[in-house]
Amino acid sequence: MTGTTLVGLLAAALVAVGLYGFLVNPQPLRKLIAFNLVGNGVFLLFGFIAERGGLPGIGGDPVPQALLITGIVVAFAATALAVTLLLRLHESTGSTSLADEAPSPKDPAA
Amino acid sequence: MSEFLLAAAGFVLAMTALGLVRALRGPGDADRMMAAQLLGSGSIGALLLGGLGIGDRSVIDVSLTLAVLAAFASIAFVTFAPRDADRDEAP
Amino acid sequence: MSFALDLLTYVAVAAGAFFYLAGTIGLLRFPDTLTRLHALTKADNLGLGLIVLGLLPHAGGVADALKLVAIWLLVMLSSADAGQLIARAARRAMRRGEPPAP
Amino acid sequence: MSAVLAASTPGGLLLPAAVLVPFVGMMLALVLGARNVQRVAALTIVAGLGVAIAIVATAAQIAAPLEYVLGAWAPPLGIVLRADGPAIAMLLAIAVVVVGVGLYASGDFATPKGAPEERAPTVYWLLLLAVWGSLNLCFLSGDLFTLYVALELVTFAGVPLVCLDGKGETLRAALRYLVFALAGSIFYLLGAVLFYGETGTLDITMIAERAHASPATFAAIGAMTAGLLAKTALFPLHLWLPPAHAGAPPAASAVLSALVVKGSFFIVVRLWFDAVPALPGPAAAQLLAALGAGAIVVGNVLALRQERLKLLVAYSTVAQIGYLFLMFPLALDPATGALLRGDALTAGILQAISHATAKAAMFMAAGMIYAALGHDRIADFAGAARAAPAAVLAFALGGVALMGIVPSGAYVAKKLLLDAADASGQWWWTALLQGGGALTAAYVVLVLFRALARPQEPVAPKKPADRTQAVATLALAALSFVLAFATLGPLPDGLLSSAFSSKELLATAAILGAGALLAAGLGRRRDETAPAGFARRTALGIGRAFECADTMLRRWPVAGISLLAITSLFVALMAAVR
Amino acid sequence: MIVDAFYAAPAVLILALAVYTTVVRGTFAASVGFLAYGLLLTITWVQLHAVDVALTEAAIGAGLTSLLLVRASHRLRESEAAIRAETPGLPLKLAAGLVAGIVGGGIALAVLTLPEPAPTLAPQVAANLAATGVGNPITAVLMAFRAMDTMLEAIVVLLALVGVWSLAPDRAWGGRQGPRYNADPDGILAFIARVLPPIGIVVGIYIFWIGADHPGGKFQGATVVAAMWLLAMLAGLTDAPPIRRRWVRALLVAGPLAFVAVGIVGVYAAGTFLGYPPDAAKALILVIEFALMPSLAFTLGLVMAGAPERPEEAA
Repeated sequence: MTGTTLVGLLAAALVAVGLYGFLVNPQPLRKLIAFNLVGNGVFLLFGFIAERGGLPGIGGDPVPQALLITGIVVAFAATALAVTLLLRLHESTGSTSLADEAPSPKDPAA
Repeated sequence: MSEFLLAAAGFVLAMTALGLVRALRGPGDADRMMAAQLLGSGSIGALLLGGLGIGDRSVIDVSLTLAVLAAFASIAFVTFAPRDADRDEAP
Repeated sequence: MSFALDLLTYVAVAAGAFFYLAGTIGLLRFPDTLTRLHALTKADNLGLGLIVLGLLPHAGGVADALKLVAIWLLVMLSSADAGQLIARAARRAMRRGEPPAP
Repeated sequence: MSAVLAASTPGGLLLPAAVLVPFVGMMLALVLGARNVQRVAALTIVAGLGVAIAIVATAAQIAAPLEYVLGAWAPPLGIVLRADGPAIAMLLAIAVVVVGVGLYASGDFATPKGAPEERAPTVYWLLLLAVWGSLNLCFLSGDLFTLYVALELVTFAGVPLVCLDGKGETLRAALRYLVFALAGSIFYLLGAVLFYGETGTLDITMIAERAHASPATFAAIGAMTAGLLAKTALFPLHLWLPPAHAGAPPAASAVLSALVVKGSFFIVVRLWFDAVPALPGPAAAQLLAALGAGAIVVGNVLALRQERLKLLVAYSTVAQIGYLFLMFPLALDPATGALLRGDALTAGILQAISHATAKAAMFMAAGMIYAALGHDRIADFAGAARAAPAAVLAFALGGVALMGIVPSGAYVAKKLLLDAADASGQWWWTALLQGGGALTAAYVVLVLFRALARPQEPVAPKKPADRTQAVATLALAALSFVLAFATLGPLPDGLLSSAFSSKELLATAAILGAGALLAAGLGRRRDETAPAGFARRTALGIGRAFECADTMLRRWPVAGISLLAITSLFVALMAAVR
Repeated sequence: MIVDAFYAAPAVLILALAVYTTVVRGTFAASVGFLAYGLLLTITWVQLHAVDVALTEAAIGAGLTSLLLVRASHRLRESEAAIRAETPGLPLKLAAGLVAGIVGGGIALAVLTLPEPAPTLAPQVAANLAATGVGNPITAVLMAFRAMDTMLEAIVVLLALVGVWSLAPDRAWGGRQGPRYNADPDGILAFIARVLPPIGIVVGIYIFWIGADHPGGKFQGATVVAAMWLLAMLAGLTDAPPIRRRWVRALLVAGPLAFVAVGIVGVYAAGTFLGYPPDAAKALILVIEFALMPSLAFTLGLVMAGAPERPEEAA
């Protein structure tokens, strides 16, 4: 097994670990960290694919590498929006729970 | 030479990892923040050694970026709450 | 000449790695937060400085060499500041009696 | 490399214009600020509608899909924008809905002359334009990664709409939506990445030529599909939809329900029909439609169980999303097992368009009813038809359009799907299509029954109806009957001539009757604890069981596990049926 | 052998840190773990010969994202106990572990069965690089071959900022972001906030400047500059501008609008939207980058600063 393949498998493992955290950690901030772990896993997978398609002289395949930059920036924007939303929720309700407090059918009219 | 630099990179990384285990165990937040600081110097060292070890000089720019941002986490750590910072300066 | 430079690299990098080792031992063995912080910020900076010194011959030119030195200076600057800031936060936390003292 | 990728077609420049006009409008509105936000938005909406109409006209003229190669860099290196039949139909329909919603919103989100800039109106117009530009990108892009950016744009524009009023529960709904949608987009990206690793391209047309059965391809299709379903809120991944869509202000709910979910839905269509038509196979298509069936049953029953009109409409969206996925197994070519772009696809797009107009009208009607009565408790709707006649009429029209009653777009869609089900012998989908209409009819009947009831004392409207809002709402509701035909062009012969036969009218009566029965049985009563007979108790038990199941499925870990399980199931079915 | 160890060591550490951030009790500890993880990830990106990505990860992933998380975890500390009570029970945990494992295993299988030789666009990029006038193939992809993605990406960041702003309380709309930080003007924080930004801004501009021909570029450079601005804000040396101001908004949209404008110029000069005439390609790309960089830095800085919290009058 080459070192590069190891990175591909690391990517798969990061996705799995991140997904587990995404499912079982109730704190939304932990879900966001988990989302970033999964995201990094997917990014690493793309980096692994870019490295496989590399040429002598150019290094990795530049198309995936360029898209990765876009991906990282988009993931940051998503995290920033979510963190701001979470802080606002906390400030306004004192709780960060995402649990189903959706207006149940029995809720009085807003 | 290249192998020596890579080995040194691995060693620095291993030392960093050991320190990391201690720092992340806490118990206080300050100890955990040390982990971030440790990783700052550790990853820059390993990056420089490893990158120059495989002959990739562009890692210097990556390390430069990391070095500029190295203090950031610690600064964030002490500036969470401005009220806290005010209280701090009373001896 | 090249032999001398290689020797410089071997010696300086090895010495730098040793200081990382020292810093880590300090981190593992020292009894409380503030002394651990001390070990960390001092030893690792020296280690990085030696590594930078050892790598200078491998830099591509004057510009890269200057960048290497700048990296070291920046890490020293941020490490010194961060050490102060973390120490203050630790002291504050101790005053509040928040985390159990180690 | 195929000749399809050769070059841009005449009028191709309209495609980047369709994407960028709304975004440029958004940026200009942001700079000019205050009252100008709405003015710039109005101008942009007019311009955007013009672009959409020009695209339709050009496509009709050259009788071929429009294409535009950006920067003259052809795929696989560059990006191409494509407007085929379904994309053009969606483009036009969405533009029309944006016009309608914009007219309605001008009543709720106006900045008076000389007043300082306020948060909600400013943000609303900026986001409306952003949603529009992002959706156009979803329809037009021929590149999987650009579609990823488009999906994120839709989410970023949609989430703040949910919590426009800044209340705690809407913030929670918005965060839930955002975090789950992020999981969806990362799954989508995972699939796109695997496609690149497998084929070396992200262009959909080229993937269609290069992709073949392999673990990576199946994983890619499974992950992308599941991620998109999470963003579309297909049952059982609908945990975020009801609170988000019901909590937003009406003009925002209309955008979220009518428009936002269509973006990810359309990308599923692109993926299955255009990128890998031969690969998913019959079993995966049946699974997709089975989830749709679950959505129809659970969504409709839950809609009947709601106390508040906006939640009812939100659950009706859950159900309607289910209908959109019924076309997949019916579009399979029995000989090859590949998906064909035929009548079934037409039906699916037709449903998406009818739902867009009808659901926008229904949320807007709900908003007007709320404004007139000061509440939206269905049980206390007596007199609503007097207080807000236009709103109740629009609600009824929208509801009838959704039921698939002659001669709405949904009727044609249903007819096409029924024919396809008959032709391929998939009788279970025939049964569901017929039963689904009755389920939809049930909650429309329930609401109308309450709204038409004679009040104990005369109800005076709390606020006089805004005439622009009434016209916009009614027009969108009426369009549910017309727009679908306008956008899709020629339909199979004899489809409409038989529409008014006595057999069809009888079927319509049957749907309404069954709906009324269901409404009487399962509909929420004012007092559910009152003593009741055996039949009523059974019905109540069934209703409660559905509510329990829904609450259970909408818990975070359960929905997340569902997402992963659905991904795995798709992959397993694709691999097994090969 | 040593080369393989060089790949393996960070990979093992990264995985260990990922597990740590997932299972550790406190959210603050998880945020710090994520920060360490992000720093190590930059090493992996260098190993993958993706120095541009390593720079982005260093600046955005390990830099800004961790900063967001560390700060937020501190502010959310008081709600930790309540939320932890919602941790699902063992059956759900097992089920979650099972499905996550299946998905991870599926990806691993896909990784191992990807076609050989790997499909790649590297030769096509190399063949067309000259036409773009830039030397860094990644910049060529971002600014020429797939310029539309980059334009949309700038719009994504702007839209995220609109989203962040939309979370302001009604009364604070038009005002300034976040709390006003007032650290001790003679303290260590103010010291570093005076010393570091000039250096950091030079580094940021340098990273941006070399991007045309070497690893680097506007997003990474803009991030470093934004971070320096944020540092000055945190130290109380400067304040976020009121978002009602027209110059603030003009600066935000200038970059994306210039991008669109250059795209339209392409329609006339090169016959296609976002096309560049060969002899002017590099010049036009530089125009876009110069317009985009300040807008991006400003947008990223404001996104980090958060929603407006202080009405303008009171500021």
